[in-house]
Amino acid sequence: MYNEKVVEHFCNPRNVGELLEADAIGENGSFKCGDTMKIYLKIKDDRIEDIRFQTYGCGAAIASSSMLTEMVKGLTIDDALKITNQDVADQLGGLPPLKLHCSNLAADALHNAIENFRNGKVHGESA
Amino acid sequence: MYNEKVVEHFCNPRNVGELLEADAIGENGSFKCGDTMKIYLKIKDDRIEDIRFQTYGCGAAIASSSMLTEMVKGLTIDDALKITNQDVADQLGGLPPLKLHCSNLAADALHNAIENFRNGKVHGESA
Amino acid sequence: MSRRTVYMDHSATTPVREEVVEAMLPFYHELFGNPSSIHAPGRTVRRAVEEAREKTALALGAEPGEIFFTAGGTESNNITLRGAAKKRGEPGHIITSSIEHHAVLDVCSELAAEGHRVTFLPVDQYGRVSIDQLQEAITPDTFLISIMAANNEIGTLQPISAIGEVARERKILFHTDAVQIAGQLPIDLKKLNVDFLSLSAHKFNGPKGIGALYVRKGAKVTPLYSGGGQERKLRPGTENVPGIVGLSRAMELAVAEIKDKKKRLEALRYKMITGLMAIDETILNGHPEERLPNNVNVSFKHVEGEAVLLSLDLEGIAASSGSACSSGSLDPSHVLRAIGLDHPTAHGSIRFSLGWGNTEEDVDYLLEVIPRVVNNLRRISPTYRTNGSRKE
Amino acid sequence: MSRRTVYMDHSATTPVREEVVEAMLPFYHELFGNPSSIHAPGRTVRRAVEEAREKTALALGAEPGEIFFTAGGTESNNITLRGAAKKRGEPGHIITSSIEHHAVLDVCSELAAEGHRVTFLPVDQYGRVSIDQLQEAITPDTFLISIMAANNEIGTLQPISAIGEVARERKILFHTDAVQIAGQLPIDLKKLNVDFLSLSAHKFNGPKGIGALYVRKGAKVTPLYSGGGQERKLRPGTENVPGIVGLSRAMELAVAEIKDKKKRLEALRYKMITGLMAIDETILNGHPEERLPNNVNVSFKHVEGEAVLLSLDLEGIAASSGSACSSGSLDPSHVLRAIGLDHPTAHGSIRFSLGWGNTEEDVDYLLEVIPRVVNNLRRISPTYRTNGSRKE
Ligand SMILES: Cc1ncc(COP(=O)(O)O)c(C=O)c1O
Ligand SMILES: Cc1ncc(COP(=O)(O)O)c(C=O)c1O
Repeated sequence: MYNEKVVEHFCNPRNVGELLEADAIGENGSFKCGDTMKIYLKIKDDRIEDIRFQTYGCGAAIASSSMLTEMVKGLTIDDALKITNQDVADQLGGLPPLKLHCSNLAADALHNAIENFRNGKVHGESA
Repeated sequence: MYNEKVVEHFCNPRNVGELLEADAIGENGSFKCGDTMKIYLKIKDDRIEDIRFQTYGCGAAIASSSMLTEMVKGLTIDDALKITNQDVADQLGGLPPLKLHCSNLAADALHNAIENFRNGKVHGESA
Repeated sequence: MSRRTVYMDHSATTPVREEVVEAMLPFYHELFGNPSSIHAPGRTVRRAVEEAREKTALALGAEPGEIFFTAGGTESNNITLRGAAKKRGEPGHIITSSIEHHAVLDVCSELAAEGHRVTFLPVDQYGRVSIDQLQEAITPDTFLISIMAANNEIGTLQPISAIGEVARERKILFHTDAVQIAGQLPIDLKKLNVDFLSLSAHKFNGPKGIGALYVRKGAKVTPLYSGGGQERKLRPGTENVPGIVGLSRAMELAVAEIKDKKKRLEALRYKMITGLMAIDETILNGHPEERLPNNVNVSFKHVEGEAVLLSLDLEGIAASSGSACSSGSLDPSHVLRAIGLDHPTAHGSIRFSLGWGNTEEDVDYLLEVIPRVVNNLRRISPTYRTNGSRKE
Repeated sequence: MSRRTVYMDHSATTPVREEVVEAMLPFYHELFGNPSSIHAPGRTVRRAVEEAREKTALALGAEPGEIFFTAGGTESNNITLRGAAKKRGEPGHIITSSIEHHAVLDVCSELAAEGHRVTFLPVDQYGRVSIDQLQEAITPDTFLISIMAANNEIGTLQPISAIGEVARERKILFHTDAVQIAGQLPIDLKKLNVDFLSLSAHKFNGPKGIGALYVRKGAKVTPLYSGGGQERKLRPGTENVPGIVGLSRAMELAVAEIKDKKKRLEALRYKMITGLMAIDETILNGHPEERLPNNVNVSFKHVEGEAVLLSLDLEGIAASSGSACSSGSLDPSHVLRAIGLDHPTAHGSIRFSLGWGNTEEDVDYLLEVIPRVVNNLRRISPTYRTNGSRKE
């Protein structure tokens, strides 16, 4: 069902956990499949210095969370904002059509975190 | 489908053909399956001295024609009239339910022949 | 015991080829998973099912997405006809022929009883429908034409290509029951305007209980069953995986060998027809040329078909009088009546259907046996001599 | 590669036993005739089909005339429900449960859309319907009750015997989907007041694509398909002979071993449940006692079922989250919602279903692997620690 790259990220997810002194925290949840994701950012000079995630979700959700964190680490937040869900899925070498929406969690949670940061908050409304 | 006795009579039908100087000829046909049968009788002192048949029909029709001729040869016509289609089927050791009506030709054709004889005719109306 | 066993009833069903059984066997034990399961044992099997779909599509000139697996020809026909009527919702008009298999004919009769109008097109003496009569039968509410590609009793081929053109022009869905033709003659759905096509694996050396329905992209029927979402909801239920694999393998083999087989069977057929017609008062039923390569259907006058079958059976020869399904019935077949045979001639009809494994020796044996069989029965028959034919 | 391959998804499908394949094989080649043909090759096969019917009947405490072969559980369910509604003709009332398989549930929803009224009985936290609620639901126009014998996801057994008594008393037809129970627990139709019972061979080590429908003598439905007269017109189409033979052989074997298998699986089940419940924040779904001997269904909180399945799959363990059919879907299963699970708990549910071939070593292996799998996923989960659970 999943390709090798997805499975590899699922088995060995990068950047898992919390950042205790995060500059921003983003969240996203899918009501449809119940998945939820949290992104923790350490930002210095508008650049993502460190990133961690926590995901409750299926294989696709976990692998795309992991992939996203790899993709944006070190980027400026402007560049990070340009990364779309599709980019993450592409970088994973594709996902089953039915699972595409699960991968949408990740970039959206990141965008939410950056938004919070720009609004001068650590947490968004929902937290 | 058919038991051995039926098959044996089908393969080696007894008393096949015509009697050129028949005292009575009986006929019967089934409109449903298209079968037709002809019985030729030689009667002496109210006793069936000789009998022949011709049948256009399925295996059951042919076998029961053959069996009937065996059963009635030598009987008085009174006794012959007592023979029913069921008797013929029983004597054959049974017939498939769907084929029972095909065996009904035989006794009916015999009864027709005897009726013609009693009415003083060789052939019935239809001939 | 008969000296030889000769199976000449391939239109009723066929033996499954060794290669086909071999292709199926792994899916009983090692690869037994449910294709809907997401774990490895399931995914392997899903791949096999989709490969089978691709193979089947390829053999027919279709797209994989246009192939749906069913439990057989009867189901494919029912899904199409009843499904199209269900989809339409309101009463409409259906055109079919008077010589369809019961799995089309009886559905049409039921749909008529439910309020649809059905035209049962007549056929000529050879069993062909007329394009003119088809054209004339069309009304503004005609939503479906169902005409079989080849008849199962007399083997007559219908002008499917021409019917398809009419259907396309008039924007009417066209279904063809291709159960008898599939694997016998090439089918190229890219070239034919057919919206639905039914086939059944056991007619071309595949297993029983599995069939396929081709549904042209864009053509739609309402499914008859509900359940899991298998076969894109058109036919839910856990897939008959060995059957699906078997069907596709049988199809692949049949199509690869179709030309050779056609040539071989047509030669046997020619020999058989020539031999059988040498028996007096014998007529050939069906079209002289436009017929299935494997079909021989003759009527021996003055004898009844079942009695001939029984005699042949005792000699080790398996044939059929009319369709296998109607053998349990007593009425002469609707097909033989539709081509104008009188009752006794229809009753004396025998179908020999050749197939994989039949040899010239089989035909020789049949031609040796059959005159004796027919003669013995005619000797008993009350109509033979009274018809002015030769006396004993 | 994983160290071991452990199949624990027998409720999705099962491997076909060697004895069953052996029983089927002759019917592909040597005995390939069409049972409707009157010649010897056909008659031999007809006998085999009728013997299979007798065997199947015997295993269920039924009469051979009450057994009809179908293409599977989905078809048996559809024939009964749609066929009973078709027979009735006018709108009426149907009672079913809210945890039926889609092949009952979705048919009921469609019948509701067509004008019938349907009561979907609720179930308690264990998944059992209540006889009182059943009694209350009955109205004068209730013509059919359809309640499954055992649930395919959580394994809960329904009080079929008591439901049958209510149905008989109120003169209502009673259908039970016995797809999961057949071959697992004894069924004696002489003692149960069941009018229709569905089963599917591939759930008890028989082949896919073949099922049976028991129809009590006197109970009637209108057939959905037309065609040849096979299966006394209830399910026309050339019989899937190898399938029929396989089903009856699998049934015969299962019934002969049913007691031993039950004991063995219940012991494994006990060990598994004990082991799994040792993982914190794990709950058992379904009834603690009134459940299939082979069913274990648990929810691991804070993790999502598909991720667990995927991890297990990588360790060589095949299980399922909810029914195999709904694995393609994203919504949590209707069964788990009906027993009152919240979304996350439903999403974290895993079904392990034991079967023929599973050993104690399989269970040991699972119990060794699963804590690590669950822990790894919980480590990633945002809800695990915020729920007051142990920190990393
Ligand atoms: C022309 C035709 N259509 C449909 C069928 C039905 O196919 P099946 O018996 O496999 O359902 C048959 C064979 O019996 C057939 O010859
Ligand atoms: C309870 C139940 N009913 C019906 C079915 C459908 O059976 P099949 O897939 O063989 O048609 C299944 C299995 O999928 C089931 O578990």
